[in-house]
Amino acid sequence: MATDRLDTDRVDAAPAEGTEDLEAFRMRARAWLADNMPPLQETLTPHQLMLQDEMGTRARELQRILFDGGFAGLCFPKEYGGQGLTRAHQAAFTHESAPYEMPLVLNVPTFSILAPTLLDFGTEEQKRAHIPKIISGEEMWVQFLSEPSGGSDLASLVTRATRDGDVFILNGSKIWSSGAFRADYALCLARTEWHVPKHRGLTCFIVKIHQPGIEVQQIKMVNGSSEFCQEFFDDVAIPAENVVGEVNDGWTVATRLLYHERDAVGGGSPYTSGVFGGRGEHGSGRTDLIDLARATGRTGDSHVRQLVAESRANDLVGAQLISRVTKGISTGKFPGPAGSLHRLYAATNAERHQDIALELAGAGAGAWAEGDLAGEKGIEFLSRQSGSLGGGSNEMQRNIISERILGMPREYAADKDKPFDEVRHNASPSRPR
Amino acid sequence: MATDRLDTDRVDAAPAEGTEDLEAFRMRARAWLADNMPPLQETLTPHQLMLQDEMGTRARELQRILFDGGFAGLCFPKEYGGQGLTRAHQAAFTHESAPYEMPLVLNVPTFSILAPTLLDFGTEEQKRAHIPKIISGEEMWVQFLSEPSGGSDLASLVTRATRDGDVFILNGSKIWSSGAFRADYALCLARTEWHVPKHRGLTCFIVKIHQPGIEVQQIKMVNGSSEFCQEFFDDVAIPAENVVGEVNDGWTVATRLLYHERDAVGGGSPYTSGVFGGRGEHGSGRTDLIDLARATGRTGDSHVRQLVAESRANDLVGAQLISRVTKGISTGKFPGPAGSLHRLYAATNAERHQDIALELAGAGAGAWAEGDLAGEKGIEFLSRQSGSLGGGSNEMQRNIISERILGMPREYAADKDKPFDEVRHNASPSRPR
Amino acid sequence: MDLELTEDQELFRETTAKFLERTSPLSTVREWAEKEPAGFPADWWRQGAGLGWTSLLVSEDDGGGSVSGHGLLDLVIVAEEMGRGVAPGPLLPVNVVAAALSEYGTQDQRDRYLPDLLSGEAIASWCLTEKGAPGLPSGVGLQATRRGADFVLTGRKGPVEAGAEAEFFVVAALVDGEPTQFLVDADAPGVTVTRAEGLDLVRRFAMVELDDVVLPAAAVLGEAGAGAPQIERLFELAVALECASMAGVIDRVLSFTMEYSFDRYSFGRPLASYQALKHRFADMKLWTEASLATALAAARSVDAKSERAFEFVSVAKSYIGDRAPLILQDCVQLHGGIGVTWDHDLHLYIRRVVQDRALFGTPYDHRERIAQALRLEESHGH
Amino acid sequence: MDLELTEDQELFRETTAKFLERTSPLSTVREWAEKEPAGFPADWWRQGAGLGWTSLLVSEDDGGGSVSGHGLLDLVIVAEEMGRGVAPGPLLPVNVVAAALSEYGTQDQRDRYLPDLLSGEAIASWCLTEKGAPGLPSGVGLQATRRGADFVLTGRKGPVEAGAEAEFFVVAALVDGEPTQFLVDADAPGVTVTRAEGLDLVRRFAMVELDDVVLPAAAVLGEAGAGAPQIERLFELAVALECASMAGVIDRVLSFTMEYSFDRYSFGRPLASYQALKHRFADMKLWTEASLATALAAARSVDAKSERAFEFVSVAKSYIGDRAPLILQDCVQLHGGIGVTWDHDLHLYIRRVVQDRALFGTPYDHRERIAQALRLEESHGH
Repeated sequence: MATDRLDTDRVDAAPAEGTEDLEAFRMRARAWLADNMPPLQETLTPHQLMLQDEMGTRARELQRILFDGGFAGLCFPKEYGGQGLTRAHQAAFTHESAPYEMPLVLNVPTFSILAPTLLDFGTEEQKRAHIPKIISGEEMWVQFLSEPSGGSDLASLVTRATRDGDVFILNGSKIWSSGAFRADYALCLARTEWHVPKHRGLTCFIVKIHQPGIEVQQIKMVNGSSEFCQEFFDDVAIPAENVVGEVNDGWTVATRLLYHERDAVGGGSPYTSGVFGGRGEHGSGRTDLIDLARATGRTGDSHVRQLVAESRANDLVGAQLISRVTKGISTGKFPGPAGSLHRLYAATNAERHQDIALELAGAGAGAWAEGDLAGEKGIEFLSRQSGSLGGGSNEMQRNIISERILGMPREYAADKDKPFDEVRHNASPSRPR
Repeated sequence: MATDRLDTDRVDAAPAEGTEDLEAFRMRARAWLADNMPPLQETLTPHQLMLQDEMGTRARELQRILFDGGFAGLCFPKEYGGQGLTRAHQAAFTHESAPYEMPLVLNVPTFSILAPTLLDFGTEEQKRAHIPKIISGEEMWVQFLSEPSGGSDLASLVTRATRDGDVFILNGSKIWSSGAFRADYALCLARTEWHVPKHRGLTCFIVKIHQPGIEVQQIKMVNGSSEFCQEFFDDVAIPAENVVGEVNDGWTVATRLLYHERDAVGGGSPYTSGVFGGRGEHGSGRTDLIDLARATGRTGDSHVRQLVAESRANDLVGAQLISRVTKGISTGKFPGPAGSLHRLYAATNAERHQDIALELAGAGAGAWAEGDLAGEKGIEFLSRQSGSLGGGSNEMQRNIISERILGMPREYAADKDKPFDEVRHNASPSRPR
Repeated sequence: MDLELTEDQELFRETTAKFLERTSPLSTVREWAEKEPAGFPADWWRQGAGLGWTSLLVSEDDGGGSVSGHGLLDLVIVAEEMGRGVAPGPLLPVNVVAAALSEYGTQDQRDRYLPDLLSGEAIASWCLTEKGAPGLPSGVGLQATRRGADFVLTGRKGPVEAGAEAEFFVVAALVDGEPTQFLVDADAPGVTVTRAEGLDLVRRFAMVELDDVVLPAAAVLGEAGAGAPQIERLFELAVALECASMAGVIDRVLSFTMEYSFDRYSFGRPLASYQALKHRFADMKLWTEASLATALAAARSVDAKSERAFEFVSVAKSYIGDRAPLILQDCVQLHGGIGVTWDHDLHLYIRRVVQDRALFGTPYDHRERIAQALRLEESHGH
Repeated sequence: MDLELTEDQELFRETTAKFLERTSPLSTVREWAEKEPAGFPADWWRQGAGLGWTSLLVSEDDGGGSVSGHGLLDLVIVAEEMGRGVAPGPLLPVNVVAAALSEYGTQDQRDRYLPDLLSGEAIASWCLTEKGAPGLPSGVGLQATRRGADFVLTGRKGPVEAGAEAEFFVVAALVDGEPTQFLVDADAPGVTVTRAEGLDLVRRFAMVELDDVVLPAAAVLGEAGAGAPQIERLFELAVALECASMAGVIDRVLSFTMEYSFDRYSFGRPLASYQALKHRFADMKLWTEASLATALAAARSVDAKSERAFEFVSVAKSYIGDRAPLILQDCVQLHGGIGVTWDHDLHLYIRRVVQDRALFGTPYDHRERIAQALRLEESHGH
């Protein structure tokens, strides 16, 4: 893939002549934020905010404020409504925005995954139609990639798009789309050709979500969240001009999308504003374990102190690793897939964080009087693997690191070079009633 | 492999009519030990005893005392000089023998690996010639299996034995034989046929070690031990009657040998008397971490207490696992390869033990005043992997557990069913000068 | 599972397993979680009692009886099967109280409380744990003060399993600093029971508040001030049951995750053919067998009232309590995204295991007990 | 390795690496281990000094000078390369002492001690650590009592790197309970230096005993009682160097173990083709990059005298100190049996890393510093 042609690579080019000085920008942003953005409500954790039903509407409002103030889409190109600034500007803005309520729900996947992919592979018409509306908060996007039958093997998907004159007719099902129920558009990968090897028969489409023939069901997760959705397509007509990239070359688009996703989940995307957890650098601001140690009266126990400190160190090392990897990629010293490094780090660190939380919660993780912090940790432990599954499992990241960074031999694929209709794959589950 | 015919299976058969009552035996053993065996010298750790040059001679003497007292080879059949008793008798004797100096160096590999293999596959003549001498302490045995070029892939060995009338001519090199310099005989696996797949061209031989054409070099290990040896064979003539099992069927013999080895290393062999670490059950008697915590004045630190207790629990669980697995195998509820379970447990527990020791040793593991306990732990850490490499690496054990206990698909072998001389394998290193 | 079950025990295991499969499959557990305040219908528990679930630790004279002569080894069969099926029911508290009455109760106490407990008519629970203290015998701090011939209890206990369903409690307290246990009726004046939150969907807990609860001397279990060995004994029984439950859970979950790995294809190959996954399954198999081994060793030592029981239950609880959550989470990982959905059953098992892990001593608490057994000095110094 | 080296730094790195490769390959290291009491020939160290190894933390006025204007960032290049080659030499103690003199010394002290130190003629070391206390600034307990205008030091320090080779020491002590540092000549009356045992084959240590060592006020570094910031600063320099050294070791060992996995065949396939091993290499690569990242972040924060340096060096030391031994041992495992033989080079690297891990604060000690930085109360209570 000749990534040197892609729009999103421009973010790491030298800043354009006349780009605002970083410190001046920081001062201007600080003043503007204080005047315009609502302060963070300390009573709601970002996680709780995430779960609010109204968060989509609220995020659009907040994004509109940023947009009107000229602080939306900082790293997006100016011709599509962005500000054309550098990563450093974005980082400064994020730092300054920590005390304020920010439209965080737009960061992933809209800003960090879908918009960059559209930038890279959309037609000029598609980009002009959608990117400005994304930046202004008018459009929320999701990806329709994974399928119930698929798992890690994305390219074995079985949702079909059959050409019929000027349209493609879509049938099948997608899953794990985050917030599809509140979103407007999706990038959808579907199979358009069955008699070729699996990667070569896929096409990527822009799909309007809320239309006849598409049913969106929210999936209840173990922690009570219903962010993720499953969609069912029943003879949905998609105009041919909604194809992104080339017909039957959707895998190229999806690969780039997954690259942006790894960046996003690992915390390395330049297209996001604000950060969960409030103050501090990426991931370094968590204080939940300290609070837990205090709540259980065990801050003086050396075992507890060791664990709290270990977690703190892990968080800081994670932030330092992101800096290193993004620098490595932008200077060409690391290959693109190096993003899998901080993606895997973030996931395994999240697991370790949960394990430590469970240890610190002690007896209170099993049964507790209402409102106990320890009980929250018991509930959170149920979702321990979430970060290790979303956006490519840890196993896939380890494959990528060993094969595409370290150059070790590829894993044997039984479906390699075989026409897809001759390969054993999982059946698509029937639609629940 | 029809293991139901093998001699060593008899140890788990119902005890013969007239077998001595366990408690009576225990009392008799206790009295005899007190009268005949030298008390354990508390000043020498078992590890230090292991490293003494004179230990071979000393072990033979001690074994002779046991033999003369009727307490040698408790689980070996009576017809070959053993006592024909049960595992329970052996366990009772081992328990009672804890306060005494025992010929521990004979346990592995002579008693627990080589003698049982000979019992299973030796001819009647071979068994009558060697087993009684083994039990009386007259003969020490080792195995000549691994080769420098081999690693985990034992069957790819390249030491050759070429038939020449009544003899086979042996050329090549073996490595990792434990204590070969002080031993008398070896079971040696060599390639006798090159144009068949690797497992089908091997033959097992009884080889007298100290004879012209065989050079034994001790290998210096990172902890200073020189127990392991490498041997070089230069036109060594082996009489054809020394073949164990069938010509070109040596793999069957080696497989059984490895089964006994897993048992031995995991601590499940019924053919060994006495146990490292003195008192207590298998592996449960280690107190080195307690000593270390005391020596560093950190017994009151909860982090240290947790680690010492974890190690203690790991040791006890290991002993409990051995009981379960041996019971499972003897009752047929577990397949034979289940021995890999406690073998892997012992190895990974040894790693964890070393990690905890390093943690407890603190600053003293790096540089120390002479005689400090912490420094010893630094040195021991250099050998952390020893138990995870000897007797089949952890990786091989995990293959065995997943494939032969859990029935998961076998790993792809590029040399499967191919004649050995058409397969890529590692070259044998040339002999050092 | 014990590899040396007697034929009777094997039959008992099958009966229990089939009953659970028939009456409380996971779909039913989910229903009960929604609509049964106790987490199960009362009649269901009476049926279980009819199968022997309540009487195994009670002497035949008192109307109990075991399958094999080793009541606890029979009972852990039930606990393990209940783990396998994430079954509800106050198996642990009822049996601990039944054992307490049978082993330490006066004839009057036994006559009054045991029959309904054994028949499943009544539920009872043990009040050991107190908030902010380890869930260990050493964590008892509730004061019972003498007032004439009576004792007055004031303080909070909890979380107490089936606390809201219990008709009476065995309450661990201190009289003049010495452990003493009392039988306390749930409707006694001054007793307030409040439902607590909990991770398990059907195993319910409560907080028990005692406010100036006046008890006669006849409410003392055994003798005042002599409760320490009782509490240790009941604690060991409780921990042995928890360990069996956790072992049952991981054995079951590992087994269906294995099956999934054979059925699920990725890149044209079953998941079970990937070496990185095979090696993780090998490790999980190892940890599961080790867990089964140490759970059984603990139960045997408690059943035999061995002096090693003190250490063995803590070895088992700390080992399994550490491994079980990791095994389950790796099984989630191997299932992929469906593993963290509400509709998949994995979280039911995680809830059960995390709760078992947390109550009656966390792995940390049990390692502290082991450190004490090793006579590791608590203060510094050479 | 720093991804943002200047051209000059890159040249400096290459020069250093080539010099080490030429003058002290591992075969030479093994020879020196046998026959050089110091672990290296004096002349070799002078050559290194000529390349700039001793002068990077010293101001130009004092005869020093850096490559990039960031002396510590230049120096960690050397430390990393020395880790890669398990090179001998008192890089850490000499530079810490040089920095101490340059930053805190009087003109007289600098004139007297610095020239020989910079030229490699003299070796010096820092006496911070005391037995039985953590190797942290907070572990200083050696008492310096006033006797008239003089100070008298009595006590033991150690292990001290290159202690037997050092001509003088910077000694951390307490005056009236306040940290104070002294310049002490090795041949001063009352100073006894004894070689200690150590894990590294060429990096040698000693115990330094001070018995009524009388020092004039002119031997105080800076002012009496004002040594705390000095000690913290030197400690951060030392830890940054250790972290760079460990990072260099694991980067090198992972790299040659990777090569081995490509070359070595098992069952007709290269080891590198086995997924279980590939995934372990992926994890090791991740931990190695994370180690390189945090080592560099620590060095940058110390170089910039940032207020985050206190925490960043402890984050780096605790993270790398935990991961590095595990990475090396897994590399041993991947090598198989030869990995635990004396003739294989792996143990040279393990010795280096375990020693770096142990000195100037173990991971435990550094996590304790992080806990303090997080203001985690040391006493219990809600």
